[in-house]
Amino acid sequence: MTEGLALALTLAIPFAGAVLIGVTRRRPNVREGVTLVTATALFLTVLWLLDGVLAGARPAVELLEVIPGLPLALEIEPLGMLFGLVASGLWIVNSIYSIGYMRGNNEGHQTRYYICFAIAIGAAMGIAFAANMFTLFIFYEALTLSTYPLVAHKETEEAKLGARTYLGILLSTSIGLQLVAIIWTWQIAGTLDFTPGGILAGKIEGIFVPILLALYMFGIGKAALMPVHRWLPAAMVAPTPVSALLHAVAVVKAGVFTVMKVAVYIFGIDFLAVTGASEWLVWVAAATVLLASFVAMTKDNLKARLAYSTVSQLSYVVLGAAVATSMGVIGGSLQIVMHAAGKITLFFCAGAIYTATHKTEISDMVGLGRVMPFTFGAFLIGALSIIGVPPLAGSWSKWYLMLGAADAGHMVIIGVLMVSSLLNVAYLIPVVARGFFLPAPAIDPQPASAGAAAVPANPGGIHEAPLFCVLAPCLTAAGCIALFFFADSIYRLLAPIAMR
Amino acid sequence: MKQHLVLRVVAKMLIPPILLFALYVQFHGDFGPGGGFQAGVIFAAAFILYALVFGLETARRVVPDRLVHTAMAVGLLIFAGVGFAGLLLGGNYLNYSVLAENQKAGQHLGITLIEFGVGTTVVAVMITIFFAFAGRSARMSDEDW
Amino acid sequence: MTLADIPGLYNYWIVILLMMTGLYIVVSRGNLVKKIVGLVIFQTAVFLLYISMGKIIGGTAPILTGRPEIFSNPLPHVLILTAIVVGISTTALGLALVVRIGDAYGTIEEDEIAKADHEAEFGGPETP
Amino acid sequence: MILQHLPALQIVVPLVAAPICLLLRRGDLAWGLTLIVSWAALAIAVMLLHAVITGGVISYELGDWAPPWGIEYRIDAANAFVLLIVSGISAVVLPYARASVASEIEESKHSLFYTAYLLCLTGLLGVAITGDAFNLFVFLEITSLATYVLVAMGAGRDRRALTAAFTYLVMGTIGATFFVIGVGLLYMVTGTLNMADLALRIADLGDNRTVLVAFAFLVVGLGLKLALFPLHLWLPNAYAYAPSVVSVFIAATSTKVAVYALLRFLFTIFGLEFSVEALTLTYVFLPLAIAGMFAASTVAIFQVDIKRMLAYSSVAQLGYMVLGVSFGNVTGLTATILHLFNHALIKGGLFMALGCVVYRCGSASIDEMRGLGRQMPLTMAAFVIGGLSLIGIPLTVGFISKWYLILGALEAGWWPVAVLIVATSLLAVLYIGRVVEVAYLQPAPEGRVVTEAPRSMLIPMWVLIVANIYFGIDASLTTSVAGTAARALIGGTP
Amino acid sequence: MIDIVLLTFLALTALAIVRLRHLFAVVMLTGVYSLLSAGLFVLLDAVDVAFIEAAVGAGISTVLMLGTLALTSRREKVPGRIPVLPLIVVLITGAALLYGTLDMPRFGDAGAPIHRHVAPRYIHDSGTEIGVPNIVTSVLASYRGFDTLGELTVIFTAGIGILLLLGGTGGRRRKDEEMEEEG
Repeated sequence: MTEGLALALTLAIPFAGAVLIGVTRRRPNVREGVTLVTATALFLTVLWLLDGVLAGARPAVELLEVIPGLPLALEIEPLGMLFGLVASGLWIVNSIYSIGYMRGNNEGHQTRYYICFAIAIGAAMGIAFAANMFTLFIFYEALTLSTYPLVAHKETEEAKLGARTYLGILLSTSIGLQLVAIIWTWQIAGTLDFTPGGILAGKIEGIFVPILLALYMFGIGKAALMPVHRWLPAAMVAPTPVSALLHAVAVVKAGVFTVMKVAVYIFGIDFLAVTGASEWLVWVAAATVLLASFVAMTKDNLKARLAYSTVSQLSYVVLGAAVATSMGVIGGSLQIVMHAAGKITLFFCAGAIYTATHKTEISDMVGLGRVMPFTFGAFLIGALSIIGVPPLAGSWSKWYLMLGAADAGHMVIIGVLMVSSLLNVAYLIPVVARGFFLPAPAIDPQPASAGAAAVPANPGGIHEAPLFCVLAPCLTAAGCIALFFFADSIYRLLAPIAMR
Repeated sequence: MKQHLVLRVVAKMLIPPILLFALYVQFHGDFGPGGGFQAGVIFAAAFILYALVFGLETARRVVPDRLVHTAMAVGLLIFAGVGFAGLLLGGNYLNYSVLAENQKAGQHLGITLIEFGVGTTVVAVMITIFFAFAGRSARMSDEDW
Repeated sequence: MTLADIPGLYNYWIVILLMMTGLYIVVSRGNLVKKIVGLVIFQTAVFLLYISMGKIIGGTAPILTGRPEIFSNPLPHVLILTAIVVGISTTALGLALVVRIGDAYGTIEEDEIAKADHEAEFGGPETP
Repeated sequence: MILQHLPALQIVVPLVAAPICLLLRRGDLAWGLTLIVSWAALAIAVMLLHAVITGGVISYELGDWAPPWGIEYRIDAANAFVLLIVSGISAVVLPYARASVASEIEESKHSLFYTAYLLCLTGLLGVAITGDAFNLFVFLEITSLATYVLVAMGAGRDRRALTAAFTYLVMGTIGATFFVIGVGLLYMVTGTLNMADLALRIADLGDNRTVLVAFAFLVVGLGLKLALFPLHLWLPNAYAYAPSVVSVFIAATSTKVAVYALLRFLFTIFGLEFSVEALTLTYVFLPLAIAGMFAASTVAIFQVDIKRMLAYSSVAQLGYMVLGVSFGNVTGLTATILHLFNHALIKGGLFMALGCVVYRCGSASIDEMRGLGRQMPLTMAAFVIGGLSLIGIPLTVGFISKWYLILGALEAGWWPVAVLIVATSLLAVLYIGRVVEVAYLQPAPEGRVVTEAPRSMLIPMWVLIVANIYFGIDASLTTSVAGTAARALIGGTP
Repeated sequence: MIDIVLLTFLALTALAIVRLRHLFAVVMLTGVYSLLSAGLFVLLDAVDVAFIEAAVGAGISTVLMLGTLALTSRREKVPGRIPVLPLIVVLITGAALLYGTLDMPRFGDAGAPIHRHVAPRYIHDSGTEIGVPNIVTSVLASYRGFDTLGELTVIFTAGIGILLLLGGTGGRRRKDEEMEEEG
């Protein structure tokens, strides 16, 4: 197998999987087997490519040329490799979880769900390995469209409204701003290839640099920079595995990944640093970090709180790009991985709680920790990782981000990061604390709730969600710990892109 | 109107001269004002007069719909066909000069033929239109007029 | 332009007046037959414009008689012959449509038709 | 010999087929003949385009009378491309037509219907191919008359088809008369009707008030025919109430041909140097195009009848085409010509999908679309893809058009316009999204059980949909032809 | 001078048509209008055109309009108020045209461009090239024969259209019989 072929396979596998899922729609067991096999095959393929990339290879393949000079092409570089690994790896876990969740809750339209999921992952792969901004944009849109049915999955009025907001904001920002930025770039640079050092240096100057950057940054709606973050909480109506995928892996990470790509390969961090064009972005990102954290504290709905937490955490990555230093870029890129592991754990837990008890509000979860110790244990690990407590994964990204900010002379940003950590503590830890340390109310306050009826029947014992639903968060929580120790190899992978 | 004897007689006397005049206009177009279109209209007028005097149904029997529709198509085909003839004989489409041994004769032949085509289609279309409108009005007059 | 130009343009000006009268009837009148009449007047005025421009003062109709003569320009005549035929075709079709509309709606007044359509779409009495 | 006479055959073959079609009397035979003729026309158009691209401009003198005394056909990349669009759409529409026409038009009228269809096709091709200003008028009227009748044939389903046809007739005739006035004024000051000859003589005239007024009348006249906002009032009802096949065909071709005629007059005859034109482009076309894009898209969102919704969307899309013209640069013009083709594919596909819905459900109102995603999966999938293309999602033709349009705006230095272009495509998201949501996320009305449309309709529809994707993925062919056409127009080589 | 008189009559007829509400009179006046134009065409040396205008404008279209009136209604409804917008549109259009006349060649001027380009060939050479005395026929049928083919196609289209719209008498009769069978 050549590397080019393997690269093309990373796209082909998920799409072929989608087709197979459609074919086997009448037999759920086979269908879900196909999902798992596809996910595993994809991950292995990506993994197979890793060695070469670590050794400095840059496998590339051109699929076709849409307009002369504008090819649809793939090429692997370290950042994309990282994102590809995260997305494909977590898909396996997420698939396991999905099976438990979807069956546990008797959701409808499961075939559609798995098909869209596979397509979304395929699109994410395309984003990860895109060789130019045009290719990236295409898969970016494919990701938006393929996740729309997932958000609208429940087909209730609320779901439709949320899906409309989701699609509306993501499409309007990408077509309305990002596309303009891309075409503008093409017009002035004559190319859209991701080139180390950027393609814009010397071709654009003055006030236009920050304007173009702004078109990109707000155009990449998936990065959820305020004020284009509204879609993320709106998407919470989706089934939890979708939220986990959207909020931890595919969609939001695709967003910040694109931010990184634009900063590093389109503008070039040197060019950004020299022109100071990203100065404003530092402050917008910092503001987003803090504001979103504050909003998160006000939310009682667990998924909504996590959503705002995500908005806040994503801006870490933007911050890393905006400070325009090597360490900043590394920190931001690390954050993509670290946050993915942490946040998907938290969402898995939220879904597990819902599957077992049908509770969605934090204030209702008092005492649940004793009933669901594994779930809440995993939640604690995830939360600590997000906060940045060693020896958990999240600590590294914060560390490098601080280094990066220091390099750029933004001492205030270090302060912002610290305050943010405190806020994380303030909105995440109470969930766990209430679950473990407060006693469960003696009488269930919501006897009408059908799903909750099972809990009081066995108040003292352990009542976890279905096995698959518990297994997944435990796996990812373990990942949070493991990643702390593997951070060094990730650093080595990323080092080339940060070299000047 | 059908019962009006004087009208019928006058009409009977008028129609042949009108038809003759139409033919004259048709073939005199080369020399003075006139041509297929005018001739077609006049010819149709004669027929319409006939229909008005002797009734629509009688007129229809004289000139069945099928014939009218065929004439409508055939006239256009004659015109277009002359064009093709020019093309087959080595000229461009609608070149009449190649139709005969010298240019003038060819042009003359071509013009005569196409004028005939024009006349045929125009007569047919005019009669069609008249039948269509008159057919409706006849229906109306039977029932609600 | 001077006063001396007025005779040279007077014809055109009247023709323009005719055109505009026709156009006015088309756009301002709600009766469908009247609209068609307006179109006829409008188009006929345009024919006059063409024929006027082909005229040479002192010229004659462009029919070769063997004597040397000044002929008026034959090309506008040809164009207008064609245009007249196009015009009558449009008129005939328009009138046929009017007849059909009269059958379907029982009226050929624009506002009454609009009312009937509106009622048909948003409830109200359905007209056959 | 045949090769040499291709330009004449392009028009005369469908023209002759029309009376033959009438003579055949039987509907199925008429359909068969129309089908064969359409395919022949497509073959001729392909050969012509190839000949033009490899060998340059083709001139064909009808009756062997040299221009400007006789009528000349003059084919360059621009009109060869338009010929291809028209005949191509016709070739795809006809296999589709059979079932659809059988269900919407009474049996005894089929042969007449196909005769009118052939005449419409002849007229469209004639407008595109001719190099003579007055000849263009004649063919424009053949098309128009045939279209009025074809639209009125929708009266069997909804009597509003009649009023729609009548309004179209009145506005179309005003447009045609304006056009004739414009041509007359040009003739008056130049003495010629041949387009190439006109171009030379107008350039020599310099500042002339008569030419100026002629320009205005031509623009308004063609504007009426191409439904330039706010002269579009005839279009929505005409598209909405026409029989499905007619909607597909005219939506995909007739306004396109009018746009082409406008381009021909603007760029070939008057030429970019024509001082007023630059101002017209900036101060008339640009605002009208943008207003049309926004107004029509907004109105589209509130339509109950989906065919009408697409009709309003067509008005908006015509705005894009005019916008491309208004940039006055090669890229903008390329975008316009490209969009002529691309939009024909998009709207052809979408209207075909609605035709399938009408075929099964009898109506294309938004209520009728409920649950169709499940009951007519192939039709609705086609609608979704066509809709995405309309929005301008990458890898569809709509995206390619938008790409060039925005590039043209940036090249002209109007980047706020670029933002407006994308903003309007978001309105398309709203009105397409609405249908998709209803079709997929709502249950079918109680008791309505419909199945997929017949294969003879599905296959042509999917041919267009696949073309939407194919030319969106590999646009090198269309863009290079459109680019050549744009340069031919702007470069002043008529 | 007679042409100016005729033109003035034409204008008066047109204005009367605007004002009249009785459609029968309107149609008759339209016929008169056509006849007057035909007369004017003769004065302007366009005898062929006059011939057709008389036959078509005064003849056929009048008959058709009368037929339509017989099938629909004879009176025009009184409009509610004076339509302002149409008036403005028409005034602007008219003003534009008037402006356009300023650079026009003067009426009857033999030196105008249209008499110097293209047309001279028809006048001088059609005798030898075509050999038909009526130059209009030469141009119509030969030089611009293709226009005439188009024109015939237009008429054919109208015929087809009428058959489709007014149901072709044959089809109609069949339909009636069917209805009778059913009933």
